[in-house]
This record gives sequence, structure tokens and C-alpha cells, in this order.
Amino acid sequence: MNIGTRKLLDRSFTAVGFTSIMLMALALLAVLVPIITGGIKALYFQGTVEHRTLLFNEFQRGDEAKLAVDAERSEAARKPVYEYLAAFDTELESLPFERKRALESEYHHVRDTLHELLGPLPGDTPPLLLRFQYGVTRWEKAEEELHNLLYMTKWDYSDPTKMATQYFAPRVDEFTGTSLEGLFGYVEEHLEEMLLPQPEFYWGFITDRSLDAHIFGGVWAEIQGTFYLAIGAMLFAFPLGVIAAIYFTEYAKDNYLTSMLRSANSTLAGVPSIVFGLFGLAFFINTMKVSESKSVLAGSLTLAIMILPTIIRAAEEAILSVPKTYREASLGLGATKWRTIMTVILPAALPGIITGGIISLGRAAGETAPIIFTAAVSVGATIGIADVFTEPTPALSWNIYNLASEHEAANEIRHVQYGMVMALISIVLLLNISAILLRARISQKLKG
Amino acid sequence: MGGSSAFVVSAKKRRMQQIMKMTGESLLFLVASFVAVVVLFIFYFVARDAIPFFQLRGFAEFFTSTNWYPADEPGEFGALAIIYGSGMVTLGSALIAVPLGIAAAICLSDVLPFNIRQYAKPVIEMLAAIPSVAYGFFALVIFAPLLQNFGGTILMWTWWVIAGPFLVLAVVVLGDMVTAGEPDEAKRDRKRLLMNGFFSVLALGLLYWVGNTLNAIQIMSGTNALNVSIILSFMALPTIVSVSEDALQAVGRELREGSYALGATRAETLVQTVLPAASSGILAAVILGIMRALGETMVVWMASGNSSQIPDPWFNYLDSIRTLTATIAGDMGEADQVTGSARYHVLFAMGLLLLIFSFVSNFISERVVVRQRKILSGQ
Amino acid sequence: MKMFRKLLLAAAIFGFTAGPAHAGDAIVMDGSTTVGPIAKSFAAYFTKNYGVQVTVSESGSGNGAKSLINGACDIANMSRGMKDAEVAAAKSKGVDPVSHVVALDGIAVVLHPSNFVSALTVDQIRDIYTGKVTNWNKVGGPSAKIVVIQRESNSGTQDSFRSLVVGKKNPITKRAETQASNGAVKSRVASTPAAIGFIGLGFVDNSVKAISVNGVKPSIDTVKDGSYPVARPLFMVTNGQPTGNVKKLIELNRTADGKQMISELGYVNKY
Amino acid sequence: MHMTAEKTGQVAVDSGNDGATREIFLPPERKQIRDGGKPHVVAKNFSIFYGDFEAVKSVDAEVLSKYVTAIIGPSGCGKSTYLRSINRMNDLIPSFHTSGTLTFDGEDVYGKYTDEVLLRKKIGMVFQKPNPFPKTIFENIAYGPRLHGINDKKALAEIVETSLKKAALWDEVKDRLDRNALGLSGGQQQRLCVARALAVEPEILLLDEPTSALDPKATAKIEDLIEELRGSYTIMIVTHNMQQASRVSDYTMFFYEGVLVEYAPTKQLFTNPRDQMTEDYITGRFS
Repeated sequence: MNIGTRKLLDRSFTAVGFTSIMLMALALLAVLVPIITGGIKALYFQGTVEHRTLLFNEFQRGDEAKLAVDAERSEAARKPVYEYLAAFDTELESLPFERKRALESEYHHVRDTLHELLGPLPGDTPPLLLRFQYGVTRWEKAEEELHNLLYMTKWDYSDPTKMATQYFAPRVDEFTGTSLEGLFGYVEEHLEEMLLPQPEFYWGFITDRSLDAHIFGGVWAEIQGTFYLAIGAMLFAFPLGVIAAIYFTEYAKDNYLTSMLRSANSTLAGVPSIVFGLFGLAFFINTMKVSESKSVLAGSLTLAIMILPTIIRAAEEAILSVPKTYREASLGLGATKWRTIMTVILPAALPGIITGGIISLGRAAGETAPIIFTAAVSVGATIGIADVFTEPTPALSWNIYNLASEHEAANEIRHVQYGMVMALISIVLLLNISAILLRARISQKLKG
Repeated sequence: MGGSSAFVVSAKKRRMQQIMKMTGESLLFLVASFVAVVVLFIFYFVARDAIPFFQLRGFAEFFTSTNWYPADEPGEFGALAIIYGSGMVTLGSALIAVPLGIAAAICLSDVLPFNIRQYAKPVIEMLAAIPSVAYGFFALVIFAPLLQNFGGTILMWTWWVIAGPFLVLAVVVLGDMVTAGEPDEAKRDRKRLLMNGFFSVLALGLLYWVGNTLNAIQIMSGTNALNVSIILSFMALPTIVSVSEDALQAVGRELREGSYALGATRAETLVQTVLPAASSGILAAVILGIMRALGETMVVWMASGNSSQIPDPWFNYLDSIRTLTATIAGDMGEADQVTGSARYHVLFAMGLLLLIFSFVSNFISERVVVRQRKILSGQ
Repeated sequence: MKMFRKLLLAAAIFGFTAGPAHAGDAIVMDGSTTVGPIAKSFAAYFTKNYGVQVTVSESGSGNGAKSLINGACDIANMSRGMKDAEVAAAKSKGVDPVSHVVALDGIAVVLHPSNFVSALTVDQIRDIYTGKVTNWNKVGGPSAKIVVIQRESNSGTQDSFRSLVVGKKNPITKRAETQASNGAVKSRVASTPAAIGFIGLGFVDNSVKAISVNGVKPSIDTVKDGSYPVARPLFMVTNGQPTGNVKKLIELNRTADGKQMISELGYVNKY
Repeated sequence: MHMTAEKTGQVAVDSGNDGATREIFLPPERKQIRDGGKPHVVAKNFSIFYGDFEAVKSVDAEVLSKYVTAIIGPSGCGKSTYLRSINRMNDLIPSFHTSGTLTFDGEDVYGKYTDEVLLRKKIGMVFQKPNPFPKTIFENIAYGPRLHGINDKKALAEIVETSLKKAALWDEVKDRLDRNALGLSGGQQQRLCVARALAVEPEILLLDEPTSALDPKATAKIEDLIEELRGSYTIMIVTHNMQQASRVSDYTMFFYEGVLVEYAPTKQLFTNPRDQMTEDYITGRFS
């Protein structure tokens, strides 16, 4: 081949390598950026007066005096709306039957949308479900609802052999000549005054319990559950893993048995996570009966088994990286082997072991499949520390799934889902970054 | 010196020490063998609940039928389509992740200077650390609508971006290869130019035609095998990259220098010397990566569409499919656990299948790594 | 009657809870995702008004039955009836399952609003779901390949839809795509012009078009009077006749507040 | 310090920077070298840096074609670095850079338009540790020619045979060319590496401590091989072993701490070193 071609191939080869690394970085960004931007919206958004009222009523948070002022202002702005409705209610009664029927269903729409926007309207039976007791809490939703109020979505069915096309028709046209006519323009003009949106940092998203199945409120129960499960798993797996690593590095003889044990370790590392879930169900719950049904304990035990190989491997590596001279110096001073391990090797290896532990903690916090059958519930209150042996818990990972694909209002609460994913990713990535930093410090120390 | 020396202890004391030591070591051994016990237990308990299924229904239906109606009375438990779905997304993710992963591993081990490598590594670690459910959420909420609404355009651009540079290369290389036999240099150059022109026309035609065909595709559902394969490849990549990088590093500097000294370019050195020498390690990396994709639950459960069919045609990645893991996760809640029906046990049979897959592939990857070590040490 | 209630209240105060005596005086519910919204709302209401903790797990009807039989829950939410085998297993453990209808659920067949079709017969729907009819132009609509959406096999809605429309004997076409929830089916249909799906009546909004089945439009009235053909009851199952707080929770659907919650959620009241 | 070692038949004239000219004699038993002695690798004020560290300090030296030049010096003195800079093997180290010029056949090795791939084709190299590729013996030898465009089976077989013959390995391996090269003994592997280098028909052979990993018997064979090749190729050999240098080479360079202290005909350097440092080193006062 011509040298020019060879060089070209060489350069393209390098370019392919670079591109693949760039692609991985891009993939990471493509996943993280939308999730973080979406997640931030769960914490920081244009909150309406409805949201502030909700927070005050449910969590007794906020400035009561200021809220009262706001409520008064928004009430004043809403009053004409209610007056329009009342006027139309009476007008409707006086209309001829045909006209009344024609208007009634559109009027229903108007009322429903206004309910969504402003909360229960005068004359409605006070709703019992929290989700219907308030108007829109987030301004971006309000804008969507406003569009729904102002325009009817219509479909052009003129050609039945084709899929119809969508068009919008101003709703006000249906009501020309009635007393409701002015409502639409009024709402369009004064929506901001009715809802008084202002930028809001809703830290409570992290620390509040959820309200009405995550329609409102925060995700504290899930965060707490995630911590319980991950830390519980560590409590079992960490000591076991470190001891096993000591055995493998310091005591195990180079024989068939040891290689069997080692390959058992890598086999365990390769077991699909859902199989751990099956095992947890079949063994811990159905056979050992560590709890009657799902519980934090059963989930932690299952997760512990899953992360054990990672911990063993990390601890082994950390112990092996302790310089031989340390060992020899200690043994040379007349210390026993066990004493050498406990006083010299383990302290020297500890940062490395902890790094492995942190990464495993992150993995345990993020896993879903093993806890589906063993620990996770979709809706539950925060549980006390004493209940971990018997009670299941909601957890971030499971509830992300549940809210995104099983919740009855999955589409309406995307911001909660984004917030949860961001919370979970933050926990896991913070753990990992701290592990990376810790490792960088260790390698610097080893370099001297 | 009278009687006792400083380091000779009485027989009894020595024996006590020995016993203490033995007990201590056996305790350590017990803890270390815990892992092996767990592996046996997992196998036993999954198999214990899987065997009743085969006793109830036999093997034939499970492996050969595509009728998956577990909730019927009586149910049908043909898992072929589901096994096929698992295989399909695993293959799809491997097709994406293996070339990318190996290229990235080569780049990390042989191309990037150390200071850049320091930044590339955490990227890979973070890609590995992101929880599977977050990937699933991404696939379902962000990626699936994109695919569904702009699928054809996305496919077309992907084709152009990937195939464009490769076709340019192919044109150059083919032109070179076809004219290599011509001894006269001036004549050869002229001939090559001609050939390059000819191949360019072909390549442009191909580029345009395939791009157009792809652009015309209407993806009916964003939750399909393609979506899942792409996301799974993100998840398999870190494993493939880090394990293959280790394998490439293990090849050592001497071989590389030997090849460079003969006048090989970096690409030639890597492709002809380093990659073959590291091939076993890379194979192990691929197996581990594939296992990661096969065993993944949340992404496929959320974003595969979960229809238990063999796509039509069989390689149609734009169809929805269903996998073993998603079936276990999705069906366990409603299965009649108390009564131990076939519907309950069939899920364990699927778990057993996955488990056997993972055992076998783990065994193979271990063997393969041992083999590489042997080859490199010259036995 | 008033007297009786007072007695019950007293019993509750003194901690005589029904069913298994675990988890203090908290009430544990487990089971169907379909009944979930009702259970969750009842739970929130109960906790707020009576100060009694209620936890709800939505792990599926089968798991709910198992939990009831194991004594791990007080109420099993079921979107289907108890199976004979489950009843037998319960009896053998000394558990006596008693089913209570908590609400009715109409299943609306939904299309994309752009589809001209606005009414189908049960037979036509069956043909679509079994794969006999694959194009909308066969049932009076535009020429487009039908995208069939179904639910997970573990879904109570799926179960009812199959027995009420498709027929248990007829397998649903394998091409049918599976979604995990009512909400997911709705958004899938809303984003796919050629799709057909079925969701609980409460989930219908203007992003999809609920069609008439056998000429009857789905609504609370038509479900209640039985004229809409695709409706089924939802159950809460207890061990023995319920007493105390559990009884009060089960019978919440007869109170005005309970009825209101059920209809706010879009289900249909039995009482 | 500018050094030139000139050759005049049996008698070499060394004109060092002190201006004095001395006659020294080459070993009489050695075979005559025809049309050699031209400046082949020429360094002018050539320095090598790793980052800020100057590993080789402004060397001026001409290596003569077809003679064997040994490079000696204590470890870390820069002798390997110098050798490896001739075929640009150091390019792989990121912080590596040079100053001054190094020419090969009159062309700048580090010139802007120099292609290191073509350069390396002309310069064969054998390393400290035998490094055959984990391929068959045949494939090891054929590797280089293939890279440079020879794909014809027969031509390759011919090259393999001649190269192995040149490396005195043919008789030992001719029946097992399809076996893995890693199955050979260490000495055989090293000779295979020589054959592999010869297969691309280089002009220079760089040997970087080629016998340090071998036993005495294998070492002797390699030394015999060098004697065989002497006169056909310009050979530069880095060695620890001063006896080896005096046995195989015509000229010797002595490096100390990156400085080329002395460069002279081997015999002279070992019998009558000009520099005190050289004398101290060859008499074993330091190593």
C-alpha cells in the first residue's frame, strides 16, 4: 500500500479512537443534561400562590402575613371570573333547551379548566382529594391550561380515509353573545394576577413527604428508604468482604480450592440483578422468613449479596497494593501475622478499601431489580429505624420506575420523576466522585 | 544460659498457639467461602422453584413456542419470543458497544496522552455508575419520544455521520489496492485517480440511497429494540472499555516497539500485533459486557415495548420486543405465589436460564483470560 | 346504628384491631395497581381523619393474595376475584377470604382523536385485538395499519378486557404492544395516530377519544346502569368479616366522602 | 566536543578536539570492510530532552557505515536514549524532544518532512528482551515485508529463508516455521528478532543490549552473528559488558551523564583512553 494511504489509515484509526471516547462523553452528557435540567425544575420553578397556600396548609411553612396579602390580591383578581361564571349560570337556565344543550358541554370544559387553573370554583362540592383542592401550582402548567381554556382542539374529519388533522378554534366563538364572552379575554389578561407566580426554591422537595401519591410534596420517604437499603447492605457486606479479602490475600494457599473460591466470586459478580431479586424472594422471604413479606431487612440482605464481590475485589486490590516492605518491617520486629495485618496492613489499605466500599454503596443505592420483590413499595410513609426489620419502604430507584410507567398520572408529574432521578443520580455520582478523589489522593500519597 | 531460651517455648504453649492459629484461619476461611456458599444457594433456590415448571409443562413448549399467555386458564408458556427478544437486544447492544468500546480502549491505552486519559477515565466510571433505572427513565421519557417523532431523520443522520468518513476511506483504500499492481508510478497515479473517481460515485450513490431509505422510515413506537439496544450499549461500554484496556496494557511495550521498529504505523501495530495478542482478554471483555446487557432489567422493562413477539421481519429492530428480565420483573407481582402455579414457576425457569447463561459466560471468560496469560508467557 | 359506630370507635381506641395483630394499629394494604389509586386516597383520608396509619403496597393482585394468606396484610386489593386455588390455600392456613366490592371500573376503548372511527362493536374490537383486522379501513376508518396496545398480563384491566371483550379463549395478537399502566396506554395512544388501547374510565381526557362500544358511550351512568358492556368490579379482600378500623376503611365507599373520592378518581360507585 | 573516527585501512587516525593525531590499530584478525567508513549517522550538537531534563547533552559524532560501533557507559548515562533516538523510538514518550541535528544518510532524522515510518524501515532494531510477536516464526519474519507491500507468497518465503539464514537460525527452525515463535529458546528468539529486523533490508542495525537477557552460550552466538553481519550493515550496539564491546566493535562511544565523553576506535579506547573518566570506567573504578 502507498505510504500516503497507510498514513491516512493510521490517522483515521486515531480519529476513530478519539471519536469513540467523545461519543462516550456525549452519551454521558446526553443522559445527564436533560435529567439535571429537568430535575432542577423540581426544585426551582415559578410557583403560584396556590403552591404557597399548599405549603402553608400542609407543612405550615411560609410567611403567613405575606400569604394573606397574596391571597387577597389573587382573590380580587379572580372575583370577576367567578362573577362571569355566576352570571352565565343564570343565563344558561333561561336559554332555550336546544341552545342550552349545545353550550353545556363546552361550558363544562371551561369550568373544568378553570378548576385546574384556580382550584375549586364557587358552587363546586369541596373536593376530598388533595389534587383537586388546589389550582395549578406551577406556572408553566398554568400556561398550558390557559391555552386549553382559550382554544378548542378540533379535528378535521372531512376525509374519513385519511387521518384527521388537528386545528385550534378559539373557544370564545362558541360563547359570542353570552355573558361568558368577556371571561376569556379577562383570564388571558389577568392570569398572572390570579396566580401571582414567583420564582421559588422548593427545598422541601428533598425533605417533605409526598402528598396525594406524589402529585404534590417531596420525596423524603424515598430518599430515606434508599439510604436505609444501601447502608443496611453495607453493614452486612462490608465486614464480610474485608475479612474475605484478608483471607484471599494473606492466608489463601495457591491451590485448587482457592481458585474455586475466587471463581465463585467472579461468578457472583456476573449474576444478573433480577436473579438476585428472585433469590431474595425465594430464600430470605419465602424460606428464611426474615420478614413476613417485603422488608428493608430482606432488601438489604439481597443487595449485600449483590455488592459483596465488588467489595472483596476492591479490598483485595487495596491490600495487595500495600508495599511489601511494610509487612516485612512489621514481621521483622517480631509482630505476629494477625497483628501485622490489623496494625500495619489494614490501616495502610484502609483508604483503598473505603473507596471500594463507597462505590459499592452507590451501586446498592441505585439498584432496582433486586428490591422489586424484596423491599420496595410504591407508596408508603417514612418508616422509623425500628421498623426496618418488618416494614418495606419506598426507594428512589423503584419509585422512579413506578412514577414513570405505572403511576395513574405519569404524564402530569414528570417534574417529580425528573427530580427523583436527579436525586438518585446525585447521590450515586457524589459517592463515586468522592471515591475518585479519594483514590487520586491515595495514588498521590503512594507516589510520595 | 540456664534452661529456657528466649524463642523456644514449651511444647504445650506451642501447641496452643498452633490451635489458635488454626481456628483463626478456619474462621477466615469460613467467611471467605461464604461467597461460594451464596453462589450454590442462589443456584439451588432458583432451580428449586424452576424445576416444578418443567415438571408441570415439560421443556418443549418453553423453548419452542412463541405463545406467551401466562394469565390464561390454562396458560400458555412459550418463551421462545422472549428468549429471542433478550438475544436480540443483547446482540444489538453488542454491535454498538463492542466496536466503540474496543476503539475507546485502544485510544485510552495507546493514543491519548496521560493527562487527557486522566479526564477520560472518570467519564467511563460515571457512565458505569449511573443507576440502571435512570437509564431506563432516559430511554422511556426522553429518548423514546425522540425516536418516535424524528426516528427516520435520526437514522439518516447517524448513517451519514458514520458511513460518510468510512466510505471516503474505502474509496481511497480500494483505489490504492486496485492499482497496486501497476509498476509505472505516473501511470499508477493516473489510474488511481480514475479509480477513486469511480468509487466516489458509487459511494455517494450508496450514501444517498440508504440515507433516503432511512429517512422515509416511520417509527411507530419509540419503545423498541433499537432504543433498548442503544441504551444498553451505554451500560455495557464501561465494562468492555475497562476490561479490554487491561488486556491491551497486559500486552506490554516490547511487542509494540518491535513492530514500530519494523516501520509499522500505530494503526498497523495495534491491529496486527497488539489486538491479536490481546484478543483473548478482549473476548473476555466482550463476554462480560454482553452479560451486563443480557442481565439488565430496568431499561428493557421500561423501554422495550414489552410485546412478546418475534419481530417481523426477524431483524426488525424498530419493533417492540420483550426480554426475560423484564418478564420476570413484570409478572412476579401478579403470579400466584401461594399456589405455586406454573405462572409463578415459569419466572424462576427464566431466572434459571439467565443464571446458567451467566455461569457459562463467566466460566468461558475466565478460561479465555487464563489462555491469554499462557500465550503471552509463551507456553 | 349510631350506637354501633360508637362501639366500633371504642374498640378502635382500645386497640382491638381486626385481622392479624401486627404492626400495631396500622392498617396494611397490598395488591392490585388498579385499585391502588382508591386505596391510596382512602389511606390518606383515613390517616388524616382518624389518625390511623395506613400503608399501601401496589405489588399486584397475586402478591396481595399471598400477603393476605401469609397474614402480612389486612386488606388485599384485587382487580380480579380470588382464584379457587388461592381460596383453598387460604383455607388451609386458617384464613377466610371475604371479598368486598369497593367500586366499579368501566374500561374505555380509546383511539387517537385524529381517527375518524368513533364507534366499534365488541366483535370488531375482538377482531382487532386477535389480529384478524389489521387496518382501520376494514372498520370504516382511514387506511392505516392498526397499532394495538395492551396491558401487562398481570394487569387487572387486561384481565377484565380479555374476559369481557376478546374472550378468554382467543389469544391477543402477538404484535400487540404492552404498556405498564393506564397512564402509559393513554399517552401511547395520544401520541400515535393509528393506535387503539383501553384504559380505565377515570383516565380518559381530551388527549384521546373514548369510542362507543355496541353503540353505548362509556360514562359513569352507563357503567352504573350496566348498559356499557366493558365494566368490572374491583375488590378489597379481608380475612373474615372485617371489624374495627378495617371495616370502617372497607365501608368508606358507602359514605358520602368515600363516594366522592371514588368519583373524583374516575371510578364508578357501586352504592 | 566534536569527534570523528576515521579509518585508514588497518590503521585508524583519531583526530580529537585536542588537535593531536594518534594512530591506533584495528584487530588484525577481522575481515576487511569494503566501501564502508562513510559518515552514516551524524549528530551535530544533538541533545535529547525529557521535559526539562536533558538526557543526552549536545553530542557531536559520526558513526561510520558498515562498522560496528559500541556504546558503553554506566546505567542511566543516556546510551540507550541515544540509540533509540536514531530510529525515533522515543517519539512514543510524550515529553520527548530534541535540539541540534541528527542526520541519517545525510537526511535529518527529526526534520519537518521526515516520515518516521519510512525511516524505521531503513533502521532495524533489536531490543534488550527478545520480543517476537505471538505468531508463527514465518509470520514474525514476514511481518515487516508485508507492511511494506510484499504480499506474494513466494517472495515472502524467500525473504524468510534468507533472513533466517543471515541470522544463523535457518537450520534450527526450518522444519517448524509454522510454530509459535514464543516456543523458541531465549537465544533463538533474539536471533529471530535479528532476522525479523533484517527482513525489511535495513541499512543500520541498532542493538539495544541484545544479550543482557541471555545466558553465556546464547550470548556467544549473538556475538558470532554480529561478526557475521559486520561489513554488511552499519551496526550500533549498546552494551553493559565492556568485554563484549571490545570483542565485537570497531569503534566505541563512552557516555557519562548524558555527555559523550570519548569516541574512539575500540582498541584505543580500551588501551589508551584519552579521558580520565573513561579510564576510571573501563578499569572498574565506577560502574
